[in-house]
Amino acid sequence: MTDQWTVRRSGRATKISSVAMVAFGIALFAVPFGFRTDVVQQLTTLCTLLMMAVMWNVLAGYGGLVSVGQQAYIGFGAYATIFLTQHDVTAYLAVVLAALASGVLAVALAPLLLRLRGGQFAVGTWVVAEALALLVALDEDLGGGTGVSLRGLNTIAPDWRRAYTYWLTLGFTLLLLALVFLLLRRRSGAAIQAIRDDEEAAASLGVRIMPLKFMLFVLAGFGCGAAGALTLANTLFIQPQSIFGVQWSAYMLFMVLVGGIGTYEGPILGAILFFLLQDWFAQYGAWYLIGLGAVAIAFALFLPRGLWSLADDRLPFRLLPVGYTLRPAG
Amino acid sequence: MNWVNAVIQGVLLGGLYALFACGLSLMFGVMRIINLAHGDIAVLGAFLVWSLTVHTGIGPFWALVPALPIMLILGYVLHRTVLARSLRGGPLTPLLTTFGLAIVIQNALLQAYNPDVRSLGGAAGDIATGSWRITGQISLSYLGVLILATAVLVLGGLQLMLRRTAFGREMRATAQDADTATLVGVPASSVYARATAIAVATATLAGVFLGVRSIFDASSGPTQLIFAFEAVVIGGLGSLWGTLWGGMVLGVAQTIGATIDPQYSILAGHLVFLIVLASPHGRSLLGYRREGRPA
Amino acid sequence: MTLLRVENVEARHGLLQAVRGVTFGVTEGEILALIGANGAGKTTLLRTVAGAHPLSGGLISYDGSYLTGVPAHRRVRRGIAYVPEGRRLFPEFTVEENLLVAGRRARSGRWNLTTVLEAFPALQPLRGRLASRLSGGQQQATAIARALMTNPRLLLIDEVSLGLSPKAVEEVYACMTVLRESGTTVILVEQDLGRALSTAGRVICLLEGRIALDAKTEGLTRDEVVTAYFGFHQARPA
Amino acid sequence: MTPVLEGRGLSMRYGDLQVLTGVDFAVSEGEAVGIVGPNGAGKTTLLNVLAGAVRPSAGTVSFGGRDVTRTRPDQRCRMGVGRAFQVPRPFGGMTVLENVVVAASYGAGLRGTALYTKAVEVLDDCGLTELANRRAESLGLLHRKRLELARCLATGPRVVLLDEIGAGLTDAEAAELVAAVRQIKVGNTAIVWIEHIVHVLVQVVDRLVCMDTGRVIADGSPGEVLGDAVVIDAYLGKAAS
Amino acid sequence: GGLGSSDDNSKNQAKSALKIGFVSPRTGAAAGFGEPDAYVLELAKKALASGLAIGGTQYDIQILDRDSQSNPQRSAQVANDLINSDQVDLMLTTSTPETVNPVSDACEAAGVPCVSTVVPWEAWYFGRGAKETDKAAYKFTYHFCFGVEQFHNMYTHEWPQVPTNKKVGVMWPNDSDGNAIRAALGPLLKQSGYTIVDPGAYTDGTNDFSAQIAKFKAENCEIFNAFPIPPDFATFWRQAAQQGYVPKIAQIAKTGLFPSQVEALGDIGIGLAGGAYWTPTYPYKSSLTGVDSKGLGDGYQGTGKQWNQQLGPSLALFDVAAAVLKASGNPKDKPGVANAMKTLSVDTPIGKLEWGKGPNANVVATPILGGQWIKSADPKYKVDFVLVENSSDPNVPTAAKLQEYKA
Ligand SMILES: Nc1ncnc2c1ncn2[C@@H]1O[C@H](COP(=O)(O)OP(=O)(O)OP(=O)(O)O)[C@@H](O)[C@H]1O
Ligand SMILES: Nc1ncnc2c1ncn2[C@@H]1O[C@H](COP(=O)(O)OP(=O)(O)OP(=O)(O)O)[C@@H](O)[C@H]1O
Ligand SMILES: [Mg+2]
Ligand SMILES: [Mg+2]
Repeated sequence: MTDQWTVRRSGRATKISSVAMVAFGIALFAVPFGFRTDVVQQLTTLCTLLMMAVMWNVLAGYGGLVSVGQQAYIGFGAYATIFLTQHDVTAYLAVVLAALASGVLAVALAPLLLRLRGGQFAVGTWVVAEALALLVALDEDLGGGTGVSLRGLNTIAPDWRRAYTYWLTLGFTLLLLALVFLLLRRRSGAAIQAIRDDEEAAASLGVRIMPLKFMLFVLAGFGCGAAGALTLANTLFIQPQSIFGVQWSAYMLFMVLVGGIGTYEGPILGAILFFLLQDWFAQYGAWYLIGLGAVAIAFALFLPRGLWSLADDRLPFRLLPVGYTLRPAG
Repeated sequence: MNWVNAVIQGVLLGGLYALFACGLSLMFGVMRIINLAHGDIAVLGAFLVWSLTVHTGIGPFWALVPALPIMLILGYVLHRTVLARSLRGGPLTPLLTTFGLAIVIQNALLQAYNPDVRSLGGAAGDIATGSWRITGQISLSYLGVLILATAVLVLGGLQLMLRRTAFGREMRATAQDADTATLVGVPASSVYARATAIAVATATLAGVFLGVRSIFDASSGPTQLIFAFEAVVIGGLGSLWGTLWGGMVLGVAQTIGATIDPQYSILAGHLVFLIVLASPHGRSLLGYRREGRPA
Repeated sequence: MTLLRVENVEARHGLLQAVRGVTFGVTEGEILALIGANGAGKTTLLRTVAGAHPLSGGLISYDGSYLTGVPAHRRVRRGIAYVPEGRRLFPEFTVEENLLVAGRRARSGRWNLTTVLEAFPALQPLRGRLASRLSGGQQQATAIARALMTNPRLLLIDEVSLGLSPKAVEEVYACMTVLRESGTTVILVEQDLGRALSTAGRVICLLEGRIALDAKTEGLTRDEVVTAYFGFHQARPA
Repeated sequence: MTPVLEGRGLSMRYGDLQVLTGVDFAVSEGEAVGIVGPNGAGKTTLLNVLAGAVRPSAGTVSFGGRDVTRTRPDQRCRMGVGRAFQVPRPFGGMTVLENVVVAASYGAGLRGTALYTKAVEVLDDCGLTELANRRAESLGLLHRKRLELARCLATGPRVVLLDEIGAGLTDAEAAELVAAVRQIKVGNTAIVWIEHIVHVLVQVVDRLVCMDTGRVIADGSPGEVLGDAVVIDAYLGKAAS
Repeated sequence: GGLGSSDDNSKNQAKSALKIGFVSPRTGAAAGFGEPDAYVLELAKKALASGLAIGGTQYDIQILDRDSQSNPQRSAQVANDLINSDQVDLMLTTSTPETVNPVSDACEAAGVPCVSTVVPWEAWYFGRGAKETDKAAYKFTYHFCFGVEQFHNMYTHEWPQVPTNKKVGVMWPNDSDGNAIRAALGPLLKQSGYTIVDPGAYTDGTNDFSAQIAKFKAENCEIFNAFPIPPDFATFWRQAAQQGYVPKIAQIAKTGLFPSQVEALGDIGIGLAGGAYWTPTYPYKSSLTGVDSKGLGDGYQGTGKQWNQQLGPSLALFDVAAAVLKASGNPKDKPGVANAMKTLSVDTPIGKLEWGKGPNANVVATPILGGQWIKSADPKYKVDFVLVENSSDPNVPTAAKLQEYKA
């Protein structure tokens, strides 16, 4: 009986689709050679949004940790970049180091925040972000409440600067996507979802809860830190109130829920949709924002599982081999 | 003397936070909806009252008499049309709905009222600027006392309603398990809708006091939101009395922080919040009722 | 008099059809046992009657009128009470609050806090305890008691004796007899065939969403039931 | 025979409610022990203490001779204590198979082919093969109970703690279950099984323990215990007499 | 397109079309500043409808108007989009560092000329990283606005109009304006013989100011000076009234710029003293549109709203734009346009702006005059702003003397 069945992780279609996605990701590196700078710049913006969405999804969608405070890492990553460049680190190296530093910040905050649950966690993370913003604003060297510009990129020719920033952003995005994929593909993937569904039951099956949550939390800190540092590299000016602003969390929430929470592909779709909405309609000022709000409400009401559910329910196979299925052997 | 004054002003400020947090506490603590639109609803209420005062010439507190029922109905309808449906989508869907609602309200107000700042303080007359002078250094403002008293009344009343009345029990039952509530005869969606109506009405109250105390424009909604959330969490989810205390703890922390150095005011509030969360005692004291799943 | 009539009822979970064209009636004062294998559709059927699950076909009439479109809480007020599978108590309520919340909009009748606690003496000392802290059997007893608080004319109980100790099972079935005497109609899902057959006047067996057997318990042999259960004849296991 | 899992002088109190009072309990390798007792007697609590879900107010728990009183439940699981909850707690968002995979990969530490073989085997043992690719939240109660058992077995336990996994089963289904549990025993795994359906229980267990109000009131061969007047009075009621 | 070939783009474009980007806050916290922009844009568009003749070529002018949402990241993004997608030839931006600084940074980095205003020039110049010693820190970005000097000048001429004990209680927040003012204005005022009572920087959004009020009362500060955001000032001022702090001069900046902000305060708003960078009484004309200040104010009031100070600088931006494009000779040559800025001289409603003479190569420091809010004589409006001090620009007439503030 038992040898009639086997566990499969990927079918042929899944393999083809994942290879295609990897190829596409790598092909994106060539964009600056073939397209105008505005495309490069926009893709950079899109990638930073995408990183944020993917990271928020890792936390909330897979880990059940609904954070309203990921802007803490975005801001920290950006300010760490400023701090490092002020200490004569080259800007792009500073971006990488700042992302790592954000990961370290997450390590430091984890003991406090990971003990909280549900609403407490959400508000707790938010307050941490606000407190960080206030602390940064107290530091005159970092520009205080005034904000500060990233100097040091101006020496590079504008087109090349954009290309470098783009490559770095794309590199980080692919890295994060790969990390999340590995996390889901390896046994931790199932365990993470188990924890989200029922922590105590997961523990009773031998799953170590804390290390896994810790891993998610640190990964998300690292990813958001990178997104923040790259946002700075892309926009060159930051100010504590906005880079630590809660609107980032709102945007992440929007992208993830509209795309499809708890799925690998959903946040990517959500980020693209958000980016396009912004790109096409933002010039309409208040009307654009009203429209954005209406889109959010419409999704909540009519497509609560997000955009990806439309595709997911229709596709006969998975795009990515992260699940397990029982199939007849042979 | 400064310290005494700081504490007194902090308590009064806490009243405002508590009042602001009241509707949030009801929805967040009891119904488990994180309402990101709370601040904007408050501002919407303030605009409504402002319009009434301008067009009829009555004071803002009198304008509440027609405004509160309007907002109650609005809350009821809001739930029936939007929130009820999004509650079915899972725990996070209401978050998306209220986020959408927040920016819709904020920008619709911007379109309707343009970006000018408004205030209800002028129309409120003496209440906005008068005070009892206790000593040269200490004074109790009419407004602060009025806000605090309202907060105590509203939060206390709602707390009693929740804990002591059958409707309150139904509300808590619905919050725990809406499907099962209907199976024991509780009209869950209308219970929710009424709770939302109350939350929206208290938000209006808070918005009006905010408008009397300072000024507001379409974008003022979110600024006080975090303090309200902090008050709810410090006080323990699900307890409205707790929210009142939470508001005061926050208010006093801020004024004492400001007395040490003005730049520590808000920071001090945040730190006290984090300390309360971090201390094992604080967490178990305040959070166990709702969040801990008994083994 | 027929209290409940189920006509060609269909119910589905997504693509899966769990109840397929079920028709039967229940007369007032009757005790009906609903049996069937795992996944036969018993729970789904009860939930459909209670209004907790949407009907995808057919009609349900109760006390002379159709229930189509009547929400669950109205059905409760009209006398249909449901004890859900898995108890579904309000975890943050005490036992007493669990009972009271059900009693609030109840029809009037013999059941109130006092009489219910008399019928379930085991609950008396637990009145002030949070439902989430109850043992499994205590929860089951509370769930049944809670349904009684609504003074039902038609009581639907899913998995009656699940988790109850033998003594408690006695008590519950004793209570069932009291209910019948007071004219309450009961539909119960019970896996303990012996119990089901001895208490109920009639038994309906579901097989993959269809009725495989609908008979009076009098004179029904165990073999007949078992056949209906599996859709083929199977020797009673040792 | 040396006990695999042993609790000594276990007491448990919640506030001023004494739920367990000085309970001694042990189970040896390959032994099957049944626990019965009235509702609220403290059976599940005893299991919680043994599995590490709660820490006892007094007393010690040892596993394979090691003191594990302060060991977390996940550690105990990896050491070999498997546990099935009375009220099933499936991971609703995952498929049945994935539920089992979590247990086999973390609880038993299996990887690759060994993991898959184990999962397939356990699903088959528990009759869940057909449902393997269904989301667990769509299962009915009894299938959930089976999943509970399947997950527990997939952790490759040396002792299993089963809480009313047979409740609500029809006779035929119960017979299957009995066969399955006997199968566990063959592998020399110790079994602790709480069940109110005594006639099913006695088909498997070597020893029966009856608890009441937090104490063990009888302990011995099934025949002895079920014939004990105290047990009949406290637990079985007149049905047995 | 692609790397290293960006020059093609400008070549591909129709030679005769010029694009001007305009970024200002229309939504969000600073939306009040952006309010009159729609009107000003109309004026500018009308004036530019027939295009500009530059160096013998007739250019069509297209103005691309974008909302910054009062948010730096959004500002940078729209600026970058304007630069890269729309390929603007010149960027204009106004109102608050949140909008102006990131737009300027984006332009500087991309090599697009940019003109900005309504950010105190120190916050713009130093806030973006220039050192004290830099005299020409930026190549492509230029600015005109008042600075600390102008405040100092105005205050020291205006305050003596009312006799006081020369003790100034200050509320300078921890934000761009507050920090710039604390660093520069404080010492200057001290040199001029004023005692500064500074309780310390506070955070924007603070809800209780009793600590500061207590201090001002204790020190008997007869002059009060603040650079707060409007809601903070409203909170403070009501609390001050409640707690009985009534200075003789209440000198506010940053808030109280617009009539609505003063109106909202009710009675306690009457008598507040504020600064002005433009009023309809300025005796200057826009060189691009030919509209004079009075015409500008009246025209705007014709749309139903009371005039406000933003009108002047916003229109001035377009004057500068037209002038610099003409002066460059080749408006498509971005470094050339930026070069032309260095020596540009242009008439605007706020006066003649001359680069190259100011505090540094990038900045023209414009005057700020003192005024006071009084009850309006015009029944259409509640409050009115009259000039009481004009030492920075004596061409502008004053209408009254500073009155003591009365509760
Ligand atoms: N939420 C759900 N989603 C999808 N399928 C479901 C869901 N609930 C039940 N089902 C399926 O519907 C069918 C009928 O289930 P139902 O629970 O009604 O059976 P039952 O007779 O009560 O079974 P049990 O004895 O296990 O309680 C089963 O195949 C079950 O797996
Ligand atoms: N977390 C808790 N807090 C307070 N009391 C509790 C808690 N958990 C269990 N109890 C009480 O402890 C007693 C024993 O519960 P337990 O679940 O162990 O009983 P049981 O023997 O498993 O009963 P059943 O056969 O009904 O499942 C019960 O009276 C229960 O109410
Ligand atoms: Mg069932
Ligand atoms: Mg139990």
